Amino acid sequence: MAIDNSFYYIDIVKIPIDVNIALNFVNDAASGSTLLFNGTVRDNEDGTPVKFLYYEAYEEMAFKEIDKLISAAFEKYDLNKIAVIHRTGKIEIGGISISIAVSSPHRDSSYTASKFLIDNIKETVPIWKKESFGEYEKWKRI
Amino acid sequence: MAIDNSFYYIDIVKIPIDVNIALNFVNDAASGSTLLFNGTVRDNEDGTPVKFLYYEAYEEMAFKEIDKLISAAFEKYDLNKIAVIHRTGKIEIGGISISIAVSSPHRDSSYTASKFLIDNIKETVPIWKKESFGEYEKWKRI
Amino acid sequence: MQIKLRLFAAFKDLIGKSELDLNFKEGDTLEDLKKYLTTHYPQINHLLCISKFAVNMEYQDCNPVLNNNDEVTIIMPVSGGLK
Amino acid sequence: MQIKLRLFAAFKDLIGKSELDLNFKEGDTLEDLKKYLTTHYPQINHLLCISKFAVNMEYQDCNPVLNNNDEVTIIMPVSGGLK
Repeated sequence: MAIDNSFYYIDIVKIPIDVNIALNFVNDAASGSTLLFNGTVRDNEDGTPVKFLYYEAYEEMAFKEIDKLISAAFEKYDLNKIAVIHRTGKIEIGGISISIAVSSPHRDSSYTASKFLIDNIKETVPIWKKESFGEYEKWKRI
Repeated sequence: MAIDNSFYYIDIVKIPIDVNIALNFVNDAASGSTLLFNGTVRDNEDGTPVKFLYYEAYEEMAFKEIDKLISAAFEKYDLNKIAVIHRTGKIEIGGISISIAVSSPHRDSSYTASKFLIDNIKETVPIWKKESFGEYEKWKRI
Repeated sequence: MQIKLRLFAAFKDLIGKSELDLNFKEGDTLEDLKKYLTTHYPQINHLLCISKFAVNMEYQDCNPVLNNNDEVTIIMPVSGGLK
Repeated sequence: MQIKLRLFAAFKDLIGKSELDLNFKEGDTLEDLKKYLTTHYPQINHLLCISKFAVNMEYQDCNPVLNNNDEVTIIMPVSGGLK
């Protein structure tokens, strides 16, 4: 199900994310910089204790939207490779919900592109999370 | 030799960096964001092919300077944990020379703090690299 | 014509299904579908007015005419949903 | 008094040693040490003028008086060195 070509890799997985898949994919002899962002499940939301999160994706569209953002990132920034992996289902506290790895010749592009990707993924990609507070639950966009 | 307390971890190693040590160290239930920067050996320097790099550190002072920068980062940004590992000796193309992992409640602090750390480490920490171009060599500060 | 409505997150929970097969007549638009939902599923009204819609996996800003076999999805915005 | 000069990177290569034990007299400063190096190791002059110095692992902006058993290090700047 993963989109996998020479320059970028996208996957949505139901099992714990293996960050080494993302890191190995973007590892590149022409790169001086690699940046890995992991979104992780926090034990509280504005101070209210969180039990766990449950993620749900409109998968086909999520792939398409991530693909668009990756293309935009390659156009805007001097990058070599990009890998984006999102997890769905129940994730415990401390678990990784999303990993974004980018590599670039120089580090500035890694930082700006990684930030661009996570900010826009949260803006447009149809994935939701249900926060479980124990007594009640609440759906949010990622 | 590593400096290792509850909040930060510093090491200078002669063997390949295991990024999982840095990632596991900063993993934190109160964090929603983890960022790992890897500085890697590029196969060229401004277009000239590079064979490999050789890193040398004034270790005792490097620990002290990294320690200062970590304290400054904790003061400036809302962070939970920081890990910095630098490698010395010969590193082949694609190998990691430095890993910086940070974790924070929200992602903005991860990005600004990670950038602050790598920019300033390159500014003040006494570690040098010898670029081997095959026919000649050149020393640089990291 | 047949329209498939896919439901995720709060919409799936509130309606109790992950998709609905709906019948519309030629020329009906996304607004007609929204009106249908408002009438038949009042429990989602508080979220519907702040949600975006995708038709065949593309976000829609305007009010497109629907076509047979279109796949429509309600994209819940930043936050909201169950109690 | 005894001063230990630690040499790294280009300085180690150009002088051929990783440290030097040097003798200075009471009251001598970092500038006196630099003059000594300029005279005895002219091969490092092109780098010396652009380098920083650390005494006991602290960068020095001024010209401190040296003390017995101080550890001095030449911190090569951004780039430079061997051919």
